[in-house]
Amino acid sequence: MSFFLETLVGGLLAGVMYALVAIGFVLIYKASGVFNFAQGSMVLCAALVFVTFREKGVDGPLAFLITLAIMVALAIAIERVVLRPLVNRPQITLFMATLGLSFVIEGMAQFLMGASVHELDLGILDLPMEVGPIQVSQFDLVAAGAAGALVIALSLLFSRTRIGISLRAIADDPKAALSIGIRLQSLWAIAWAIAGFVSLVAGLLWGARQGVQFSLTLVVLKALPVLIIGGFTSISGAIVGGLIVGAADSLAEIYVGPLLGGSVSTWFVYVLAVAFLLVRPAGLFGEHSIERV
Amino acid sequence: MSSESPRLAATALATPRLGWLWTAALAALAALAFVVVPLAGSDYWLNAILVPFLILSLAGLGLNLTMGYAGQPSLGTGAFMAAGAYATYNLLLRLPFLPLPVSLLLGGLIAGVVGVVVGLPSLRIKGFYLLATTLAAQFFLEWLFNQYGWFSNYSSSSSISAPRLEIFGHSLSTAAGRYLLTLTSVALVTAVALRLVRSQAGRRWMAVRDMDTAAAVIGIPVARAKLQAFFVGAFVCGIAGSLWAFAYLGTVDARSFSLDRSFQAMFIVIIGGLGSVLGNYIGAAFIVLLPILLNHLAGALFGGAIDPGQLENLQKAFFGGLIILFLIKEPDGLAALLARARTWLAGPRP
Amino acid sequence: MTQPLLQVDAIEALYGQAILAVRDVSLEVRQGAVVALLGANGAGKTTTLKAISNLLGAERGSLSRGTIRWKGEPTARLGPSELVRRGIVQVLEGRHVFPQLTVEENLLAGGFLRRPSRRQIAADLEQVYAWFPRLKQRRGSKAGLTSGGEQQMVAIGRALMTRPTLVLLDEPSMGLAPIIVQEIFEIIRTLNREDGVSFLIAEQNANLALRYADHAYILETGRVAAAGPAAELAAREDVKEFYLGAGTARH
Amino acid sequence: MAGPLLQLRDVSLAFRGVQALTGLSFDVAEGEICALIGPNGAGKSSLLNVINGVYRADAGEIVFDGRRFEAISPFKAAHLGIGRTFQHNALFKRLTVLDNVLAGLGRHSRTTLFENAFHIGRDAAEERAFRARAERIIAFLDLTPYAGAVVSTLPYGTQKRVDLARALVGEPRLLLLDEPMAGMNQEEKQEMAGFVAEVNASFGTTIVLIEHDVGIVMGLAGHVVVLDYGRKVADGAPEAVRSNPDVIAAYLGTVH
Amino acid sequence: AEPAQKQYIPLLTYRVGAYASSGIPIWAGIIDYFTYLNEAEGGINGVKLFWDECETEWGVEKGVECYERVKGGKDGSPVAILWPHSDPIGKALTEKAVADKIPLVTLNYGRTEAVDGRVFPYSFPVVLSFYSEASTAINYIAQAVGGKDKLKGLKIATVYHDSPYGKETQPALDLLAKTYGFENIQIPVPHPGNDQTAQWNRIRQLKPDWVFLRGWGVMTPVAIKTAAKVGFPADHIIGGIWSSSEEDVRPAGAVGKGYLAITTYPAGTNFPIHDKIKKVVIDAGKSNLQDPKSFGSVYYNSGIVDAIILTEAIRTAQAKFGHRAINGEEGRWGLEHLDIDAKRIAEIGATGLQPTLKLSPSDHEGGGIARVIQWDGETWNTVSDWIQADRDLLRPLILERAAAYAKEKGITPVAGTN
Ligand SMILES: Nc1ncnc2c1ncn2[C@@H]1O[C@H](COP(=O)(O)OP(=O)(O)OP(=O)(O)O)[C@@H](O)[C@H]1O
Ligand SMILES: Nc1ncnc2c1ncn2[C@@H]1O[C@H](COP(=O)(O)OP(=O)(O)OP(=O)(O)O)[C@@H](O)[C@H]1O
Ligand SMILES: CC(C)C[C@H](N)C(=O)O
Ligand SMILES: [Mg+2]
Ligand SMILES: [Mg+2]
Repeated sequence: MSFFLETLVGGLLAGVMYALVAIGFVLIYKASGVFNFAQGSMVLCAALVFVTFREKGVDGPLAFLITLAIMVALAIAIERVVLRPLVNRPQITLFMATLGLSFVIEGMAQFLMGASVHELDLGILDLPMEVGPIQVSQFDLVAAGAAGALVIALSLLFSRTRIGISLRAIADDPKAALSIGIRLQSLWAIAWAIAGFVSLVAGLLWGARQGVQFSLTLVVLKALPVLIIGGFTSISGAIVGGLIVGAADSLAEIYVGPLLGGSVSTWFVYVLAVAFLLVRPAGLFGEHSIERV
Repeated sequence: MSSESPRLAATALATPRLGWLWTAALAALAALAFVVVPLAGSDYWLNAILVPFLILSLAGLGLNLTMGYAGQPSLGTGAFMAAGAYATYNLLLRLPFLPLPVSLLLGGLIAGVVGVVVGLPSLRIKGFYLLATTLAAQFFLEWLFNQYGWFSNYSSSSSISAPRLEIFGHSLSTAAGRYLLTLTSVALVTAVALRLVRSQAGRRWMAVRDMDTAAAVIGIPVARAKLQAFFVGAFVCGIAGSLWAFAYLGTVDARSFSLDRSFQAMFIVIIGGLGSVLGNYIGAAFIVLLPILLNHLAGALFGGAIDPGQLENLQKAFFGGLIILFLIKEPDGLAALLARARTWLAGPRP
Repeated sequence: MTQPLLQVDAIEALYGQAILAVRDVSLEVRQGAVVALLGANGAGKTTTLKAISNLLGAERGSLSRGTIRWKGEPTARLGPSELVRRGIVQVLEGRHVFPQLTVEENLLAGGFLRRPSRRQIAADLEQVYAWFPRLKQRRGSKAGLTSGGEQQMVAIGRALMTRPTLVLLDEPSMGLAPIIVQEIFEIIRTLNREDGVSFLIAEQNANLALRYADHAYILETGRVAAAGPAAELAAREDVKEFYLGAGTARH
Repeated sequence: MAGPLLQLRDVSLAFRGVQALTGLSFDVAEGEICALIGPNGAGKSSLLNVINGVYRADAGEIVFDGRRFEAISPFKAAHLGIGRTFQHNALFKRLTVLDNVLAGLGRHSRTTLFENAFHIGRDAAEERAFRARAERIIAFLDLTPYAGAVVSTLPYGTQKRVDLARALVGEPRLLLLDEPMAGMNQEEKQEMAGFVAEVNASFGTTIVLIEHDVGIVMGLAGHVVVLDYGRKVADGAPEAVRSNPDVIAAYLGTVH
Repeated sequence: AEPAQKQYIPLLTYRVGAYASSGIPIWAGIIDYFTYLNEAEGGINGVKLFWDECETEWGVEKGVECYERVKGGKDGSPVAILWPHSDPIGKALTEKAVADKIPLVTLNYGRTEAVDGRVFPYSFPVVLSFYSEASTAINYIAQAVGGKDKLKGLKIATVYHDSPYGKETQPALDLLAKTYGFENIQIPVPHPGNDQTAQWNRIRQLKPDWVFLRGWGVMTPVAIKTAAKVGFPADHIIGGIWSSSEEDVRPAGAVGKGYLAITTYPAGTNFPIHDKIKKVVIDAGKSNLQDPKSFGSVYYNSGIVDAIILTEAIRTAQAKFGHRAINGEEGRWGLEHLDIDAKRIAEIGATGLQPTLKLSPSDHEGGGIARVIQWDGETWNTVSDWIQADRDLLRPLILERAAAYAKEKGITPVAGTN
């Protein structure tokens, strides 16, 4: 039993890590209706920049700020070069554009900062602490805390603030948004800047877990089902989805995998996600598309 | 608004004068592709460039039917290709008496059935969520074929290796042979596809794509249309997959049909043009040939000057940039170039 | 005499480099005027309005000739939102609400531009609700789900939330019950009389439009076919013939 | 006049909070033009949506051509011969006028995917027949010059006519028109009204019409039903309805 | 045309993509050794080497494209030997290579059954096939616990990359488990392996005595970290040959201390050959190395070993066919008669860096021996002498699978060249 519990908890904690990445997606999707596949590359980019400065001897907080600045600059550039010319285009086109974007970011990041792997030590212990029957590490708690904070902050942003409402308006109907003078450009830049910040946080935590290297970009593959289950447009959905995915993934790996004689976690959570969709076509908390005639 | 409005000229079907121009062009193209190329083309060109180019165009076509015409986005292309490849492989292996074309066809059909199953959620799920469900299929099938030895006849590397290709005794294992096999299949499928999208079925798909509520209201069987689209799309992808395995790589394991392949197809479709048959070829040219071209160019220009690794990174970034550029410049895909060329050929407008 | 608020001279507008939607349109709107823009389907009314508010770009359209001046200054280089900040707001043709936002959020979105205080914005909101009581009832529901007319009201209300100097209305009466239509035109009149807001109204219901407008332009296939004081135009036979539906001018 | 083709019995429909229709009952006789008027948000479109199954009524039943339904699917409705146009163009944006109209023949198609793919069997014949029918309708609505145009590039009013063509080509027995004349000037409205009348006269199609221009309605309809807040406030001959004080108060306003 | 006097050597590289970090030092080692030969010894018997690169990103399709691009040779100089440098590419090329008569040398990876050269005339999984890798790992454990008899009853878990590469050791381990009576647990990690919570929780539950870690790319460091997280001791994890580089442990940080791994090319710069390369190549600024730190790293040294084997094979072939550029067929002969004995290794200056290697038409693997190294948080230290795999035990298994392949493909095993 307690083993089941451990597996469950382990999974939930892993799920938090995925939620961190998923939040970035939701943010952009909510703000501009763009399904931003470059999220993964942004995570890599942020982490790379950070370690590069660390290795140059810059101390943590400063490196963090510099990286943040760079991510913001990147956000502004993306808005200018990619989003602005593509305003009012079909979602799928923007999706593809972000894929192209990921090539650019990955290419440039590695061009400038090299392809070698880096250790990233945040000075947070990742060793087991026995809490009752289960084990968590300080690191897990930090990750959970970070995710929680982000979720709360962003939910408030979108539901309460003017920026939030305007962003949702843009995502709904850019043309109408223009017609009443909403400043797409600056708002988009802001949204992407925030996304840059989120990817920085995710990048640091993931980087500390697995080292800063190219495969950071691959974390998106686990972030997707999180997104589907939670709903593309729901910040809090990201965290719930994350927990579900994390738990399901671990449990399946332990209890289903052996039955099928292999590792199932590449697909299991996706199939689970489809199951969720069949019940709730827009995820648990996502907005349903509106089609009135 | 009068009848000789520019817009009409733009969308009007090819004028007679253009008619024979096209047929002539097509005939020339066919002659070139079927006769000149196999004779003149080097192994490298046939094996490493033309064959994959053609096959991926086909995969693009498959996706385009489902996504561009019926509006059902899918990232399952890789999975459908895999289904086709493994199906054909096992047919050839377990029913050796079947001639290659038949096995190919059956392989396609099986892939089509898989497509229908994968498409079922589309009756309830829309847009990006649907995209996500097709991902499930992508990962599941990739895992399935990799996991269970039966599919690959328990080969040690759990990868399938093509039995020797021959049609009615003629071996196709030469570069030219494989090229011709591919070209023929592609040509046939394209012809059917062209026919299909102009038919009532194609119209049904496009209606569902543009507004499925309205489609239902005017009596179009929306569910059936969607599933048909998935079937046909997956069928075409399946054929592409078999060719990929047998005419191109000669041996594949499931990872040759990974998500990247699905994305590649998606690029081909978007860059080439949603809802355009010919667009897929241009798209594929862009996606398949351009990187190779870049690579040769870069090698020629900066070879030695810049560290090769760095050069690779630059190419990658540059390629990504080009993709974005084309998405911006050609909203309706490179196929629009064709349309423009056509109107241009049709002579200046009043 | 003072220079007009808005001057459009000899503009030509294209869609997608090829489709000529407006061939040659010149018009002007003076401070405090209500100007009607009449014309059959496809005459170019919407295109003209979009050209004025610089929204053509969003539809791959472009201004290929002519200039547009706002208070004497060419607007060519100003972004849509800049124009709104300077006082030109357009109510788009058809249904262009933010479907996922509630009716109230839709209206608020219009208000943010000027960075108003909470109290201010609340006041404006109440004003709009006073004009369209129906919206107050539906304030909490997603705009995308409301009825055609309700959406039209949302769109207009949202535009007024920007506190404009000139409102470009594209077929305000479309899909509205006669009683609402009258109300809207009354609202227009009040805004015009009391707050000195100017209006440029593309309208199919010529009778109504001419009744409320001081001045009017009639477009035909992208050209100004007739122009003049509303009353004069209303009196002209040919106009009666084609736009007022001779016999049926019952109102 | 023949017996009712369509009967509504205590049809009710509610959406979270909003009561769109409450206990609505009325008949539409075979071959008549029945106008549906009422303030915005009265429930007119919702009613059409219930009749052809886009919405599912919470209560009540619909009797069409003697068959009773609690609910019906749009697809089924279409196949029973209920045609429909939409208040906000729901055309197939990226298709040409001709293709839109051809799509309208969807429910008459008998060919299989296979026949379509290889242009064999009934395919050729059907294609020819459909084309002829479509072109007839297109000509009938003076759309011929636009036949090849992509609908999204047509002006609003013209799109409305295409919508009508798409509905007509299926030769429905009952035609539901949701504000077909919105956004047209008097002349165009007259023209459209002409079409509607002619359809009704020459094909004997029964028509339920939503329209806000009372002038048009009075000229066109033989039977007017007035809704307000989902309730029926009047039902009868045009003149009677027009002079009905409730209607004036709720809908027409004073100037008329 | 008379045969070229320069030897063309195409390099299929992966300098970008997920595995670039392990690739880059490999090419550096290879190219530096080539440069050294050209500079210091005028090539091989006066035949200078020249090479160019083709990027594969470790992926099959690009690999095949590159193969087709280079297989024809260059400037009239044929391809004597080709390195796929990727397990999947190697497998994809197996048959093409036979058709084109180009030997594929896969150092420490590739199809195990290709050890039987009579069925796979053009595939050479040299030094340490995956089976031998598994066997040496077990044998090291045996040493550690004090003898093969002590293996009985031990729990040994193999945590493997869930790919053909990862699965390939399973039959071998089954056999070894049967023979020595240890419990064989198999735990797959799906690609890419950047979250292994579930897998290591499983380890925690099963409490194996040893873990044999067959990772690739990011999987290894994550495994080491997660192991620490569930409290499994690093010094009871034995990394496979592709989990034995600095790139594999450094990201894991402090918790990697004590981690063991198998290698056939220990890290270090204290081999004579390194001095020579340093003098002739690095100090002359001709090195292909990007960051000097990797000089003498595991992958850099693997590059040197790769290069030594290739050049020695060409040398052997030249001895028979003359001092000129060698073609594929001759290259194969060279390989099948390759004999790098201790004396020769000493001449090269690679004593301790590389085991002796003797190939034959029926044995395309040769050595089958490896050493175990241990990470002390800073560098690798060699903690064992060369350990021999139980090749005779595994050989029948290999022949059996080779035969099966021959049957499916209708190949009649040929005695090979002599
Ligand atoms: N997005 C577009 N792309 C291409 N052509 C367009 C587009 N929008 C409008 N047009 C064309 O431009 C011309 C003018 O259209 P516009 O909408 O300005 O006329 P309108 O007077 O507003 O008509 P309506 O009264 O129906 O709204 C029409 O011929 C129309 O077909
Ligand atoms: N799908 C829906 N979800 C929620 N509310 C809806 C939905 N459809 C309609 N309503 C509400 O039901 C009421 C009736 O809507 P309906 O569209 O039928 O009005 P209408 O009579 O057509 O008005 P109009 O003349 O403006 O088109 C409106 O208040 C509308 O907000
Ligand atoms: C089997 C693989 C992990 C070996 C690796 N691709 C290499 O050759 O560099
Ligand atoms: Mg208009
Ligand atoms: Mg309505």
